[in-house]
Amino acid sequence: MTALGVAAPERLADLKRRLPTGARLHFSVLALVLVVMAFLPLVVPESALPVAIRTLVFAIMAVGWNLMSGYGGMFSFGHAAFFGVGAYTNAYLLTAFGVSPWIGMIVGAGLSAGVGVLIAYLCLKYKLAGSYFALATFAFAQMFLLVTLNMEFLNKSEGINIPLLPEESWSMLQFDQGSLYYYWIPLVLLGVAVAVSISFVYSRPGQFAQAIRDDPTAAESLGIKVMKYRLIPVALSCAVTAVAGAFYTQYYLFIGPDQAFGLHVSTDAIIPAVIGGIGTIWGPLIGAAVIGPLSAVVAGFLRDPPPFLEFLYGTSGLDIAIYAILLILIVVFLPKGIYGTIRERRRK
Amino acid sequence: MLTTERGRIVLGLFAITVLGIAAVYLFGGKDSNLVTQTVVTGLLLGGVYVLVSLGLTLIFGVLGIVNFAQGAMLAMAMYLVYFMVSSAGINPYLAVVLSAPIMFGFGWLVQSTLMNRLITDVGHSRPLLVTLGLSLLISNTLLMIFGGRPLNVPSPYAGSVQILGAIADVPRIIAFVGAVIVAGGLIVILRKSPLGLAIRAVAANGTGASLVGVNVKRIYAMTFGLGAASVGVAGGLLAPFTSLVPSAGDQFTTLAFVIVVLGGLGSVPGALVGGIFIGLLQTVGSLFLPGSGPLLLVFGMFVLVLFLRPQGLFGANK
Amino acid sequence: MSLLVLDGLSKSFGGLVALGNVNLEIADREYLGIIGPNGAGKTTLLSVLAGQLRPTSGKIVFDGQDITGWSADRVASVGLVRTFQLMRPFESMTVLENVAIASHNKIRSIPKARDHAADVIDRVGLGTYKDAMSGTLPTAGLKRLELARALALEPRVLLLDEVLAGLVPTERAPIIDLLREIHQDGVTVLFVEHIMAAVLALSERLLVMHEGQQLALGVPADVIQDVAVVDAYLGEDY
Amino acid sequence: MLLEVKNVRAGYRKLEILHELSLHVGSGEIVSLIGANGAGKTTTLRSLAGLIHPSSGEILFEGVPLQSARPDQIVRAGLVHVAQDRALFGGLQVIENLVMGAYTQPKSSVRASLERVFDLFPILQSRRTQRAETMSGGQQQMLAIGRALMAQPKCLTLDEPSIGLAPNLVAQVFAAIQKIRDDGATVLIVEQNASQALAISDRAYVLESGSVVLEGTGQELADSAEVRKAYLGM
Amino acid sequence: MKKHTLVVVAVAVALGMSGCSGTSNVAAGGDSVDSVTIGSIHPLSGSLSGVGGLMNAGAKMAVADINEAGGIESLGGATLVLNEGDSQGKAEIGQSEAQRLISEGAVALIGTYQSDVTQNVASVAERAKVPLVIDVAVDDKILEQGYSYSFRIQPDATSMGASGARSLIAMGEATGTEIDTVAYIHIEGAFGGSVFEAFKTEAEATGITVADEITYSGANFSDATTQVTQALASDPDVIVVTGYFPDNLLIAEAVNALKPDIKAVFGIASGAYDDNSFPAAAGEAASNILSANYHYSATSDRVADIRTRFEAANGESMETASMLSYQAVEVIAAALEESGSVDPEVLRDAISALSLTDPLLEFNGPIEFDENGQNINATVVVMQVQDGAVEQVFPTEIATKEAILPAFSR
Repeated sequence: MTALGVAAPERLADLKRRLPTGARLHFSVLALVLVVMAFLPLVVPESALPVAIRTLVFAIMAVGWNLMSGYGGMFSFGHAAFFGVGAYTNAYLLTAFGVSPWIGMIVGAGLSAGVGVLIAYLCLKYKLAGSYFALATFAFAQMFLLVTLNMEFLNKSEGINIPLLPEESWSMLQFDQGSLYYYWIPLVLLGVAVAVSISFVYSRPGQFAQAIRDDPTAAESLGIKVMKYRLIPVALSCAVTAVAGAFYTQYYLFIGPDQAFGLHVSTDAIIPAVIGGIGTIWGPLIGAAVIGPLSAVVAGFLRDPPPFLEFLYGTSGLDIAIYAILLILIVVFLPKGIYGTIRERRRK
Repeated sequence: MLTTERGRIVLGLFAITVLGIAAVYLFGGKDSNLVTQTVVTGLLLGGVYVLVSLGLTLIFGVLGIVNFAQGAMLAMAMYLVYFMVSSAGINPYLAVVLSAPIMFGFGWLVQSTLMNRLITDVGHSRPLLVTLGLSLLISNTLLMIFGGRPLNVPSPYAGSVQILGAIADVPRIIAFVGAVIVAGGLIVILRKSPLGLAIRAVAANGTGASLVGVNVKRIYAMTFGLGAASVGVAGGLLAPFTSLVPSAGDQFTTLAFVIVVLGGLGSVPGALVGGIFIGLLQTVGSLFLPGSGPLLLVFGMFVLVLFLRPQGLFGANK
Repeated sequence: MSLLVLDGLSKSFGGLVALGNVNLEIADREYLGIIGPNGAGKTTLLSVLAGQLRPTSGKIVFDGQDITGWSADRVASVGLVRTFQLMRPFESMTVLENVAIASHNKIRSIPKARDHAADVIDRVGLGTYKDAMSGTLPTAGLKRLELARALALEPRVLLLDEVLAGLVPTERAPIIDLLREIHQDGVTVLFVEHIMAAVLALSERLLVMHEGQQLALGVPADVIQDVAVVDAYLGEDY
Repeated sequence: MLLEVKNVRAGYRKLEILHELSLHVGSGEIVSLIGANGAGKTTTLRSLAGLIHPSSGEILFEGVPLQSARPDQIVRAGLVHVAQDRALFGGLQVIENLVMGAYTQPKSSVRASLERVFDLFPILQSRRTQRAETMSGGQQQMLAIGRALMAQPKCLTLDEPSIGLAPNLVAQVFAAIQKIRDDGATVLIVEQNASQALAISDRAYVLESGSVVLEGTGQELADSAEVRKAYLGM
Repeated sequence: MKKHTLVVVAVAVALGMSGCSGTSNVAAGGDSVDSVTIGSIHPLSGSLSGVGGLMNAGAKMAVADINEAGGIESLGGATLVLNEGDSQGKAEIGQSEAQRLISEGAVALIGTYQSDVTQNVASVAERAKVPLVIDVAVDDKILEQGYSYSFRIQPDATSMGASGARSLIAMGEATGTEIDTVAYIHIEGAFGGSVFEAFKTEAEATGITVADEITYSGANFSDATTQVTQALASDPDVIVVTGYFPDNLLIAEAVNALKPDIKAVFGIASGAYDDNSFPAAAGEAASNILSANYHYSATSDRVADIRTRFEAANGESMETASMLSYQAVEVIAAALEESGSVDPEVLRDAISALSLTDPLLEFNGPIEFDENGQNINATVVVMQVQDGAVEQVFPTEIATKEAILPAFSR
């Protein structure tokens, strides 16, 4: 064996104390954010709640997407596939067998991870990278959409309705309209998703995955099994995204092919992450917090414009056009996303 | 050697297509007039796809931009033609000639003000998101100006003719011919003109091009402009047989990507062959598969091509 | 006995022969220098040995085991580890994390891997840069990082690709000392290098390559006098 | 002085490779830069070509500062670079590569320039419709030089023109370089093949670790023990 | 002018029932409030923004008309306020808009055009106990959930398919046109599928053969020649079509190009064939095409007045969908008037008990809802494009022109 020295015990203890600072800091921030966010519904108007919930769903998806595309370096343009698998698994198990959505969520996550690993394995095996990888994942999402349209047991284009229950039920994840549980549950799910991200990023497989993202050749030369550690973040990513899909179904009580597998689902996962900062823990959250309410805020502003902008009232499409302009500007002028750019500035 | 490989591919694809159609005639259990009509329809639909894909293959092939605004730009061109026809009463095919330079200017502007800022980026997520934003912006601006009610551009040459016992719509034939002309025009521009040579040089080796004195970003802007101008022609030729709504182009965006990857990035002949092939595949497929079945066939083939020949039929071997 | 045996190793890309029939036996704890002009096939040789490239023909036997065609990660984990001429740090990571990646190969626990990595970093003299982002290191630092990552795998054979290139002489000396130490600790080294002073100082045997072929092999001082070598290097008229 | 490099610092991102490098090239000279791998030879030429921008220092070409100019502007100024990887347009024909070389030149001059290049490298004429990527290394090098000549350079910079070439081709290339100078251009050449380079050079610089350590006429350096040492360590 | 009569059919507008709801902030009967908010949700942007905009304008006009006529008398002349929501054509946006509108005080909702969006909005309405009056959304399933707060004015897919079949048969008999075989082209999915199934059941019961069923994907449809040719291969007497505007247009154009020997093209629940922009858009291809669909009453003076004013105000022709939105507001206004309450639950009961005569559409009778919330008198009429205009041709009592059948003489 080599003559590399073995660490002295006291140094080891010292390092142990120092080591998880990054992770520990992130966990503390997460706890703080969750606590603050938990009280948010008490200060915002009730009408903002649906927007807040949709934003939380975006955030979970973006955190999921970020695991694969940010930390894993594989740009997925078809995360709708994994969202949809989660959504449909939950809907189908519930309506066909009366399975609790909580179990449906877990089964969906598992299934989605499996599907994701298979797709990513094929793409990597055939050495697709960059735009080609993105287009291949996109094509798979489209194929899922088309297959669902032709699946009798998934109700084809009609989609699946989650039956309304006579009363609230924790086990069936159904509450009254406007119940704050519909806010707190995705908040907790988001918390779990971020916690998974943090743990993964600082774990051995997570470190390997990031090394591979930075330089696969160098990583391989250091003994890392490249395929294996590429597929781990893919699996996690798909599972997290599927959870968002399952919750979506429960909250909206409906899932159809377009809601599950449409192109906009994939972009809903990507845009917050890119806006916030790819490959960072907090980027997807910040991006979702900006993008989620943006279109609602712009629309609200135009519904009740200040006098000098009165002429804009009722112009349909204007709210989305403004949203589009903001999106373009953020992407063009904040190359690393909001959080990524701030972090970079701070480092300098 | 590559030329012969390309030749083999064209020949192979042609043989597969002919054999496939022959098989449908012989064993498809369909009326032969129906099959003939389907093939003619498929060819004409292929012409439409070619038109939509030509601009994209330039933009994707040379600039590497996954342009998700392709459909929206198509709609923009259609409305441009609509506007000229309805306000000035000019012949729509004359309007096409006018819309092309306007779209060129638009494309040039997009590339030089937005995209050129992103070109140094290693990732491709940002150009993609910008085009996504652009697509939203264009279609909602169209909505604000023209409203969402379907509009139409009357073709001065409405009617149909018989081809081999099949009926073909005249505006669609014009579009098909237009597709071949635009493809031919692009090939001539790329092969014979100094600009085309510079575009190909930039695509082949950007550093090399800058070392012979090419302002690469300017060529990028010209390329996006040229791509947009092709879209301009496409929109104009499609307008007479399309109901104009702001989202009219959206259904073509994904198919255009399939065609461009199938044909090979940046390959105009590839887009030509790929577009016609997909048009045939879809229409002949619809004889046997209901609803979205043919589309599933198309995407299935797309994934196979990505896996087995990612450089596309006409792409150079890397 | 020979630790590493290269038996008729060849590699061609398309029609181009990058490596033509290399036969070599490397003893345990040997220090083998490899020189040759650009394009001689030195880096290709290392890549083939490290499993990054599959040889067109021939065999690689390491410690009695045929490892021909093994994947790079497998080769690395049995102890045949390379460095890269153009440094390839994991840029989003700190120096410590970079090295810990390698330590993790044998050590699952994160704190233990980091301890191990920290020791290696100290050993290569990068201690003060431990928490710096690897992308911000100067060339000399990157070279040491490259070395540290390889060492953290506790290799039996180190395949070094121009670790000294791009360094000023004052930066070279400590690294040469380090390399000598590593060798003395029992690591077999294949040393591709242009800096002749270092090659001569460290190598026990010297292999000269030219156009994918073995041009000369032997004691450094003898090899260097070989006219063919001088021609290959400096051109015929020198 | 045609070209002056004054105290240039340059490199890649945070890696500084050139430390206060200074050199000059007079009109009509062949000047070579020699030195070990990593000494900064290529970085010097890339800075001159505008592919990287110095963080400090000045590059004056005919007295005009070029350190922050774009590559295409530098070509228009008359300083043309042949990169080590040749940066050819692989999928394009030989003739197309050459015509692109004259991108900055008036159309009327293309025919004459082509004749001059074909005169220098007759092989290019017989291969005019061949795709550049399918040619041998030596032919590619000739094409790269030929393409650069199409831009009518006042000063040509060549990065390792002999790399990967068989000895007889090396000789051809160096003969061509001499001919180019005789036709009136100035040449700055980076070479590892020191003896060949020094043999045709009027002057040469030895680079080590990003600065000039030796300067002299080609003959002086060819005879220098220090150069020998820098390369072979003896 | 608001001069329609209200007839209370069911008297079980339970004061007691509203008493059950402890949260009710309003006592039944003669509340005095200044204004009552109705929430409207339509696709104002996205691919359906055209029709969505018209519907929104229709609802706005209804509110303005009612206010001008003195508001809700039983609420002390309270005015109506329309709070507009944009679903963007997306189900989840529709849902959050519904929640927003309710939280901003809407006592009832109208909308939404698309079945999937309506589905989501209906579940919000049900849970928030706020009535939803569906103006347009065809899917049977929406009202099959056992929801008690959703009401639909237009006929559902199944009844449209069935009455479409009956109308076709009756028209054939009336004109002496032999119709034995039909081929059916419809859009893939629930809408096309359920209309087709209902048609087929009804048609085959009377001995008509449905020789071929051809489906296409709405997501990617830019040439209908193959589908039409395929339909013609079974040598049908009539081609029946169900789908959206652009697809219908393509099919009409393909038929026109092929000039086949068929007796008619007959749309059922077609997005284009009874739209007033269709004759201009399709030109020659539109000529004599038949369409069985719910339709604004072309024989009513009140409707004619509304349409004239609408066109003057909006510069666009008021289509049936827009008229349905107008009608939906009227339904809510009538229920407000009847109940004299702004309590949504009371309002729901009032809607459920409503019988609104003089509907704006050609229906079989007053607007009355069954236990599922479906308007029992909703039905289709048959229209035909004649001389560049959409005319009502069947049943004969509401016909503005006589039907031309066979429609083509080839």
